Amino acid sequence: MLALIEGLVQAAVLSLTALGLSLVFGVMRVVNVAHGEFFMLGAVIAWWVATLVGTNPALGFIAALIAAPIIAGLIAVITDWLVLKRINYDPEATIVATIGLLYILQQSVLMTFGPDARPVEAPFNTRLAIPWIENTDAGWALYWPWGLSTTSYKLFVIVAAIALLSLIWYIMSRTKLGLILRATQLDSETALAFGIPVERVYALVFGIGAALAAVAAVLIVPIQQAHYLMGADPLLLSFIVVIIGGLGSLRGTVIAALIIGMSDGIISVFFTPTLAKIMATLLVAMVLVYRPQGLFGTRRV
Amino acid sequence: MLKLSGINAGYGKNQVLFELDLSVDKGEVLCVMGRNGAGKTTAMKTIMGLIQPNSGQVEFEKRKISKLAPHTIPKLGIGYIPQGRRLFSELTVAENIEIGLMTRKKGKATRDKVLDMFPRLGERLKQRADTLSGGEQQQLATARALCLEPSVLLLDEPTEGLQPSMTALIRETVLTLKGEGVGIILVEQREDAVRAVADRVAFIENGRNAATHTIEELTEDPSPFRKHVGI
Amino acid sequence: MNRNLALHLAVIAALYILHLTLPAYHHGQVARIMVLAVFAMGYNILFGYSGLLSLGHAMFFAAGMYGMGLSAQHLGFATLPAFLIGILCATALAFVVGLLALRTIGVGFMIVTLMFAQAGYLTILYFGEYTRGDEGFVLTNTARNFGNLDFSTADTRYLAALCLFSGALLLKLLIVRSKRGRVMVAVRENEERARMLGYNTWSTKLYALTLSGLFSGASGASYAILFGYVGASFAAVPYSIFPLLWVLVGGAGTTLGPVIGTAFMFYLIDYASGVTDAYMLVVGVTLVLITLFVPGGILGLVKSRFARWIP
Amino acid sequence: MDTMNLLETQKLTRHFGGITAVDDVNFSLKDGEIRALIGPNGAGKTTFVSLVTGRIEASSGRISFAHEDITHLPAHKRIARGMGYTFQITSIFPDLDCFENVHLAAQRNFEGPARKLYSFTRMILEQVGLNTYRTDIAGDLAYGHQRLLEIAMGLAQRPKLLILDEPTQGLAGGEIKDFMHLIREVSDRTTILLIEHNMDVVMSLAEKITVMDQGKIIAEGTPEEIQANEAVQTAYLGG
Repeated sequence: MLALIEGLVQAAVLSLTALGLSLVFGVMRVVNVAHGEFFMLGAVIAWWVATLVGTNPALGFIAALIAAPIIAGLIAVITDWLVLKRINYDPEATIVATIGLLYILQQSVLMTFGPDARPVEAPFNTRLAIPWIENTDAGWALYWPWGLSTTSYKLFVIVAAIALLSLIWYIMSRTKLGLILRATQLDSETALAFGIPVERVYALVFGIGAALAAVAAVLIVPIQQAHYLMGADPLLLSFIVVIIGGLGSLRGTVIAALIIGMSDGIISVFFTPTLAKIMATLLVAMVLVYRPQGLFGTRRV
Repeated sequence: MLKLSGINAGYGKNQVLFELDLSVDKGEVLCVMGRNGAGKTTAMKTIMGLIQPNSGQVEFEKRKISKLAPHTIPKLGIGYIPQGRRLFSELTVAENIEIGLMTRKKGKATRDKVLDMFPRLGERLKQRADTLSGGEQQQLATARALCLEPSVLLLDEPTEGLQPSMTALIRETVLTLKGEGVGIILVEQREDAVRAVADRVAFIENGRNAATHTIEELTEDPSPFRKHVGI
Repeated sequence: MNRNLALHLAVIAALYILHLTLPAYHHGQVARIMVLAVFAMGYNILFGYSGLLSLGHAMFFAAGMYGMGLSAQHLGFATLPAFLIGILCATALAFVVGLLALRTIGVGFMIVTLMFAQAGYLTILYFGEYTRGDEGFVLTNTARNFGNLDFSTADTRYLAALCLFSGALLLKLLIVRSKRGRVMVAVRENEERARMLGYNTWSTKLYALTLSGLFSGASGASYAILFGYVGASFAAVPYSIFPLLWVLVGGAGTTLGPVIGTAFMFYLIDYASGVTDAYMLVVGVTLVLITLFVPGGILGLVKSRFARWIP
Repeated sequence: MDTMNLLETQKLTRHFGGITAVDDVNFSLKDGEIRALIGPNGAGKTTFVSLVTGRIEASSGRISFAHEDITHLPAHKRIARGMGYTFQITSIFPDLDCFENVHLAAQRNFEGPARKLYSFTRMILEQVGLNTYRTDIAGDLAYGHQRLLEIAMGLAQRPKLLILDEPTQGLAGGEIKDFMHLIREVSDRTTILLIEHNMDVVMSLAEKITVMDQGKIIAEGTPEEIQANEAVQTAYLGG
């Protein structure tokens, strides 16, 4: 049960991050290697805003929740305009350029924020005990063991992620903006011939992708800590999720995030974390080699 | 009302169009004919701003439009039915139509009018575009472009791979629009389809104007068809 | 042809003259650059000539390094056989990775190689008992001797590096001017066309990747011998990015470009790390600037402006 | 099987989704022949030759070339057995110069010293009239010259069977004349299958014409027979 909640927290944050990566790849056909750095940026901005706001952690948290995605998104939009647009979204060149961006963001944070990990206080953090059923001498009984508890904040993370995912789903499938995004994804040239400003759509999507990673980071930063190297793991895990879920498929991304997030905890019970990671990376490589459309995607003709 | 003059254009270093001139008036049907690779589709894309000409002018209602941002061109009222239809395949019929309506902010009245022209589409609003038959797809592509209430319509090989009954429907649509005063540029390879609707025919060879004839001239002497496209 | 050979021999001769004239610090650095340039040349065979962008070349460098280091350290192999084992490991790894990864194209290939390299890096950490993980291990002096040559002395080290470098450079010149080498370029330029000229493009790509692994492995194994240290950081992501950077900066698809790129970036990073801890910023900025303004790299620029004949 | 036939297909069929692009085609080509393959757009001509060269796989049917079954051979092996193919949409090595483009095509089955290969390549360039452009980067050439380069690459392979997919598309009048002359010249040693829209070229070059429409062969015969054929006229001009 405890592992379940931990897994759900992981899955929640991961699905938001991976969704950003997936959206950018789906609509723009751009593999954003710097995606993890936008995640890191979100966490660092959260720390910075929380420190700036000062004493009230709740206020700081809310401010961070607003500021981080906006700032990360703006940086992404500027990058799109300054770099990606100018290299015509050429797949190879964008990969090289976003590798460059990765180091620029990471090292800039190192220079300003410093090499230390810094915590952000959660807005609320009540401990909640979880009921447990066990077969005791007196038969099945329900009790609240001391060691088995979680915090209200972790539950909040899960709920917030579900809310955000629903919002994204709603925007994508029910609004004009979503229609524009989907049309651009399917055929950008024809979209242009029907008055869709594809350049602006690309900038927007790149911004939204970064903002999603930043929001995910703000949510997780009270549990983990902000650090300039923290972008690597979410990047790798997002890659794994997007590949397994099928490149550019939203539903697949969420399902895959759930699987990866949940299994992360469970696998490490049986194997050492390193071995688990080795197996996971090899598995993903094999998925790409033998089922490039992902486990849940369908092949596009 | 739409006029191309002295267009040189192509893809990167590959020039496809050389000093090409084309023009169409209100209520006129200009057919563009030529062999594969002559540059017909490139000419249409140049009008739509999808390809920037290296030199030359595209004028629409006396206004130079070749330097405009490409997404603003359809908003002027130029409708485009691309070769191969290019529907948004994973979107539904309704959503494809919605995109057409968005272009010039047209509302329900336009939608109803367009669906009246193609009642089959009305029955399939919730279906994904790629599940439609070839003829229905062409209807949808036409409907999507008509949602702009265009004053000029570009049709790029609409009858390609269609059954005779469908080509008749397209012919009818073209004639109806012509009656409403829409200027039409029709790229077409089939002589019979051209004869039925054209006012003038522009023959293109290797990206250059080869000849332009009125339909009367061609009725009298059909040899240009053979010379520029036929057997 | 003769002009080419003369140019390459002149580069080698110049490096020999540097051996006699350079002050101690730069003497050591240039030796390092020559070894790493071999890694860049290996990367260039795959990326510059065959058009395949790998994001996992650290695994081949590390395979050479660990193949050499582990067999010397734990199996008691002498320097030369250990060196050969290192090369063999890298070549075999490249062949196997190629069999799998070459089933994908484009972005898929980049990510698959990245994943394999990551798995390789983690494997080194997992067998920490033998590899000493992140910390790495220092080779004993017995593993750094051949005959009466002691590779831990500066002079021998420089000359050994120069030998390796010269051999690799000339071998590469030979490869890219061979029939097979020209087919590699054809695959880069237009794979479908190459296939429809009757070339087996799949085996050409596998050949390029395997050769690339061989060069990278030779570089890794030599690095272990000449600088006496084997560590997991050489298997991590930055060591997959570096060869890409070196080749891009110097000029992809040219024989001397990677050499120029390695030297240039090595000194740039060396200088930057003296100024700030965030010296990798230089790498990031360079990558972005190169893609924006100099996609052909330094030598590519020279080639298109002044001298088309440079190979 | 007729021993004189260089190429034969039996019941060759290819579906794309619900569309049958090539439908049950039986086709044979005699050694030494110049054959034209014509038909309206979308008739399946390019798909047909793609099946023959192995660019796409057949859904069913058999293909034999030089008396051997090649139905399941990959494309490069078929080419290596003596097919040459020039693309409809120009497919060259854009960043290499003209000489290197032709050199790459020539080197595969060339035996002899490098010097001979070099002069052979020069000769081919001369033949198509590109010798003066030999050091120009192929991607920078005018479209017509790229088409000629494409043809040069076909010739340089010295194939038993040369398949030309719309070779005169984009050539100017004078260039077309030179092209026809060139084809007559090489036809002594090479069998030629020509997909072509320009009827002047077809009528004056081809010994025999095959007409396709909607994936099927609808007529086959001498140029005179084809010109007189009702079905062909209807297919072209629409009914």
